[in-house]
Amino acid sequence: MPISIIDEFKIRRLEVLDESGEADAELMPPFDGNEIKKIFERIILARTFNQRALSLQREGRLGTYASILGQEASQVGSAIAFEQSDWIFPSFRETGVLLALGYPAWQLFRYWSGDERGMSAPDGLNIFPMSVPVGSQIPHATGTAMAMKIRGAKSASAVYFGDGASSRGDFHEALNLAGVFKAPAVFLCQNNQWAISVPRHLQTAAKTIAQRAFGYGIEGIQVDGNDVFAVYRATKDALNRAKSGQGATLIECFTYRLDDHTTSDDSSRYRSAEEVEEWKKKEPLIRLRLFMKKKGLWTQAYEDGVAGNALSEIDKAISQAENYPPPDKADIIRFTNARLTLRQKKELKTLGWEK
Amino acid sequence: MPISIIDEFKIRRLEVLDESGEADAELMPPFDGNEIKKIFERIILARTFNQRALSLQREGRLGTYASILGQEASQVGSAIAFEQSDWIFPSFRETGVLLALGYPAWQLFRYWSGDERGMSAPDGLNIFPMSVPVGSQIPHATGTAMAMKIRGAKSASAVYFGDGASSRGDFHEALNLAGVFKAPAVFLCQNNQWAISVPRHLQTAAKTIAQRAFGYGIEGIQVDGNDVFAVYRATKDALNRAKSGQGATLIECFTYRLDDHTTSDDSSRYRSAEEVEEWKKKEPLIRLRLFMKKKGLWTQAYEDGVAGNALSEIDKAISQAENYPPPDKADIIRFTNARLTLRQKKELKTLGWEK
Amino acid sequence: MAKLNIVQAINSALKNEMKRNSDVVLLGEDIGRDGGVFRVTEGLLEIFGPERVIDTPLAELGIIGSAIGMAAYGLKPVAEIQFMAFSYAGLEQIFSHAGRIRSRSRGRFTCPIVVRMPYGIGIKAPELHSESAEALFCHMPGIKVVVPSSPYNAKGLLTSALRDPDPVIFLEPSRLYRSIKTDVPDEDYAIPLGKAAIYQEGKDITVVAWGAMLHRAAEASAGFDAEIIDLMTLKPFDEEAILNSVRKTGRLVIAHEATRSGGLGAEIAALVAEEAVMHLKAPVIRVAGPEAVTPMAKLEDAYMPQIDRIRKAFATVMEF
Amino acid sequence: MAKLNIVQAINSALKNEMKRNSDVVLLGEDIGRDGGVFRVTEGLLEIFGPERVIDTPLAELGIIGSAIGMAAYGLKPVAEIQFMAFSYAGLEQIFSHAGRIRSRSRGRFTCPIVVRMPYGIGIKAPELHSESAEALFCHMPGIKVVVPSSPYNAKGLLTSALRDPDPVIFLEPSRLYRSIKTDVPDEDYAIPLGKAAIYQEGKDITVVAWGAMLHRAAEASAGFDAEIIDLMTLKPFDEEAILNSVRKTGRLVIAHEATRSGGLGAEIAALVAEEAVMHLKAPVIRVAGPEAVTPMAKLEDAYMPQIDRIRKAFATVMEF
Ligand SMILES: Cc1ncc(C[n+]2csc(CCOP(=O)(O)OP(=O)(O)O)c2C)c(N)n1
Ligand SMILES: Cc1ncc(C[n+]2csc(CCOP(=O)(O)OP(=O)(O)O)c2C)c(N)n1
Ligand SMILES: [Mg+2]
Ligand SMILES: [Mg+2]
Repeated sequence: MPISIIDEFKIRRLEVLDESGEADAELMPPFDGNEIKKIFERIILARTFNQRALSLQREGRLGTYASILGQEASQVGSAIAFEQSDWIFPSFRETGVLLALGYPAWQLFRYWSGDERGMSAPDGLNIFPMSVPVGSQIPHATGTAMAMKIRGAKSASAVYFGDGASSRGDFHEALNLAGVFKAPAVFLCQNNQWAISVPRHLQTAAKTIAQRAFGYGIEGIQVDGNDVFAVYRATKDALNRAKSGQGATLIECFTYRLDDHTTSDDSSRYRSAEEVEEWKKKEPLIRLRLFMKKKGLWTQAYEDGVAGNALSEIDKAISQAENYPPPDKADIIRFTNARLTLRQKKELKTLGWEK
Repeated sequence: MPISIIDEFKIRRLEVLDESGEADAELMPPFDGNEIKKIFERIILARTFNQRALSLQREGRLGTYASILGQEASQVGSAIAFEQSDWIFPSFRETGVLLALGYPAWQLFRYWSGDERGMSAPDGLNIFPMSVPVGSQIPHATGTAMAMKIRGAKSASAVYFGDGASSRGDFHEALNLAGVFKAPAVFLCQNNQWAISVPRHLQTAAKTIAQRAFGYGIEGIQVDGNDVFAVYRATKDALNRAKSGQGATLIECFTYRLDDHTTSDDSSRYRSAEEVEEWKKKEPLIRLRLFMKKKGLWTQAYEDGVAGNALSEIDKAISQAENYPPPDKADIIRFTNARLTLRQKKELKTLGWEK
Repeated sequence: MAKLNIVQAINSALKNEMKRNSDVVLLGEDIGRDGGVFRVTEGLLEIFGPERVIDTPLAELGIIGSAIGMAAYGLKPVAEIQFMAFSYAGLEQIFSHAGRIRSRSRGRFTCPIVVRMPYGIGIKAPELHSESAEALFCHMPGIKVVVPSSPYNAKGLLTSALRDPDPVIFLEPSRLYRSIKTDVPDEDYAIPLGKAAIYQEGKDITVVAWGAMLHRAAEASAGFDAEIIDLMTLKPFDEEAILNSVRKTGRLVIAHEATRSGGLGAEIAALVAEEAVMHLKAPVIRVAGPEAVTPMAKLEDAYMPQIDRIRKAFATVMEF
Repeated sequence: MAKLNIVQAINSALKNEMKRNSDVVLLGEDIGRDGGVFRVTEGLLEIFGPERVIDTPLAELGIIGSAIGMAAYGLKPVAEIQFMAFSYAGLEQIFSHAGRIRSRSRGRFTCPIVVRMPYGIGIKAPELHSESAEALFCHMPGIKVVVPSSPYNAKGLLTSALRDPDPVIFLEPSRLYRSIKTDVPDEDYAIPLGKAAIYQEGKDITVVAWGAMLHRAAEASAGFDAEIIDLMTLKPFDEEAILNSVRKTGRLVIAHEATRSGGLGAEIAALVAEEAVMHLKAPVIRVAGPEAVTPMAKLEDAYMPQIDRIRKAFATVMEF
């Protein structure tokens, strides 16, 4: 047969919780009421951090900040699937992931105020500093996953990145390497439809990002990124595959960036208010509330209590961050390498930074 | 439906001429007897160049050389599909392409003897110098194709690269850009199963390279790369698509590198003689001869004549190359920029290279 | 003649040249509808359309690599990289292709691209938004490197870059983007590449600086009779201007933001050590960033050489 | 003790350290079954298996990037890049991640990788197989750069690199790979990074060189009383060794293959212009590659500084 079909691929999309708050019984992860409440509380915490960060930035108390509004389900839903020994490689828009994993909020405020010390994850939390060069962190996750495999660890590494990042060569090389080495890696693309002003359809002519997985011989799936249960399920499945030696997975969380790209951006220059309004109706908290209400897990009073707790936790973190002594200038030099060079010792002296 | 299929892809493979020399009547390009003979003659010419280059290298008269043995159908079959206004971006293993396009053989010998002047394509031939950093030429083809589109030219650009190159980030960024801009580009992957010692299945876990096309929203097809008619047909189709505004195509020519990677390589270190023997049976000339014989286009005497002409053409080219004056040292500096800097003028003087 | 800042001056140079030369096309992330993250290309999409002001996917290697292909075909592509650090992904394209293609093809193919990018410390943006790695580009052959220090020279230098037959890396000091306004003619004008400007004449100390540091050096010079050279083109730089000045003053201070070791200051100091060392009345001093990566916002001001450090260097060479 | 060439000495260092430290893993193109294009890793796959000697796809960015991820997790990855020019695709990983991760995480994460690659002119390989771009790595903070000049120091320096807590770029002069044999102990030994060696003592001229140029400089010194410093570690380099020697000789010649402008010679000359200029009896001279890309095989010897050029420099500083 001169034109033959040598292979076929189907791009799957996973949805569990629909916009009316109805969950698919078969696919619904086996969460009990308390676990679901904890998910809700983590989303509220992330959103509270986000709101406070945005206002602090406006007040000049933080530097440029990247809002996660609308992406909380993609972030919290995936984060809660990890185990302590897994490694996480975040981009700069992963506040929800980091908080859900227990990264101290005050440290995150320090980071966003332009202080390296905020990037030093507490011991026991294997969270790499957020990567600023878009996509460049993806190969690190492949490497860590390869190392886990070499060491025989039953762990996985996961990396977060955006739709924009998926256009970078780093994405390609990292996913291909992960495929070849059957590395226990999970590639979590947060497709929030925009890379600053570039909409998804101008980022790539492919219909989905998930379908790229086939080009690397790894698993790929798109999930409704505003559906916290679907994101959890896909991530958990991917982690299980990874840890049982079945290799890597690319998960495309189909979500939306409701705010400006960062506090330096003005998204009204390039997208319509209508588009944003449409997506606001789909934001993750609405459907989770509906679901919880049906299950008797949600009342307004409950949410008010959660929000109040979150606000006081975040405000405590802010004052902790703001009351911390400013960084030592000598640290600029001191952490370059394990040991100071003679030149650096001289510099510390000349600059008057020596203690 | 919570797990839905949002898209499906089929990977096609094109074959026209089978190993017994039988061509598919429907898919066979409309070549007349003379055209078919010309194809045969170009393959012989390429193979003759190749053999002579290998022996010159052994004699110390050429530098490291990369043999094309076995890949002649992929090279000649694609090359003859181009028009004069198309642009070609070759890798270092494209002797057959270049010769088929009329690149002077003596210039190629100059190149392989380590002389930049061999890379200066004659006017009217839009052939970029062969790229040595594997895969790094792929974005150039995208750019030229974008420029053609901007200028409204009815031309296309084509780039040749190997299976190894398809693992590089350059490949990814270039194909994705071409997809977004519907650039008139043809990406010709010469999958010869090996990247030095790395076999295809360790280069990527994907079953084909062609299937990557779907990840960029462009067309993709695998062809039997030892089938000169299939390669021609796929290339012509891709060029037609490109020139009629339908965008880019990735063609995977499934072929085999019968010789060592280069004259510096010893492939017996990493692959079996049996594997090579198996592929030798499939080399492109065997089936073309059978086909031509059936059509009354081939006799041994004819081939002897062709081979004799090729040999004398190539030998003439060799002596032309070898009798050419050696390069001028001043050229090292002279071509750095359009104009010499003061420093460079001084250097020419100090080095005694000034005329 | 209008008072413009550097952002506007660059915009004006691009606009004029795009009108004059239909081969000029711009490409980069967010340069179209958004007008660029610094608004340098604001309004150009509306005038020249999406075929000449091209919003690209997020792919620096691809942007620079495709610009090379465009240039080979005959266009004059101007790529914007959002911040200098993000050009690192494209360095292979710049070093192994853009800077070499003329030489390796013995003039058959050329690469008249311009790669524009903001650089340097000073706007308290996130990590890796404050790099001063100009020395990387200055080392590798075949590439010109230009840094303006004022709206006026930004326009004139960019116009020259846009008419240059070879690749030009055009580094825009982000700290200065909106902080200085000067008179800038509406019409186009070219300031030749490879020539430095004497920003301030003086007898005692030769000071070489560029971009944002030029202004710090000038401020620091109060009370010193310093000749301040605005290098403007970093590669190939104006050796004669420096040597003539040093032969006159006998003292050389170089000020740059980049880490000292292997910064462009080294090349300038080395030039003088080779060609005017016997004129020196004092050791050369480089006032430069320390042996460390550029820190985040809270410490970036501490990293950048301060006026008092420059003054101390002036005092040291005077007292020697 | 066996007589080994540099290829064998490096192989021996890798083998010993892999035995000593099970965290050491090698990765790169063709390093396993093929033993590397220069056979540096020959036999190691057989001893240590495919989990520790990893043949990778053709992806330099991915090789270096994944080595960073391995190192963060606790391994000691040693990446081989086939030729220096192909590391350019990984420069972002080196500059923005490997060299910064300790600093930006304030010590929480580190990057003890070694990236090995052949470099330099001399084996008449194809284009871009003869780069000498060591200055790029020397400029960017957080990275060490090492160049051996003999089998003995190749093994000792690599052993140190393999025990270093930070990223080390290990540049192997391809010209020397098989051209020198010296006694090399079987057991492991470490030559400390950051220290130069006095290759030859002398009173009149300080000569600084490394890698293949060291041997040219030594040959050129016949008839001169030259003190030849083998720099070995290019970043951070041994400032004291150079300054002490220059203070004694009053003359400095630096020889390197790389293009002169912005090469490491500039930093060395600048150091002396800053800290020992008043000891100079003659101008500093850099004998270096011209302002041009490294040519292909037919001209590469012409590009590389010849012995007579070095001798002329010696004569010039002596006659000054
Ligand atoms: C390599 C690189 N190029 C450009 C930038 C500037 N930049 C920061 S975020 C961004 C868009 C990223 O888009 P995406 O990957 O979709 O992530 P999102 O911001 O949507 O979360 C750009 C262009 C950068 N940080 N790194
Ligand atoms: C970026 C880069 N890495 C490594 C090399 C060394 N090298 C030359 S050819 C080659 C293998 C290329 O394989 P493939 O792309 O399949 O092309 P083929 O040689 O089979 O034609 C390698 C690793 C190179 N030239 N460029
Ligand atoms: Mg996005
Ligand atoms: Mg191949």
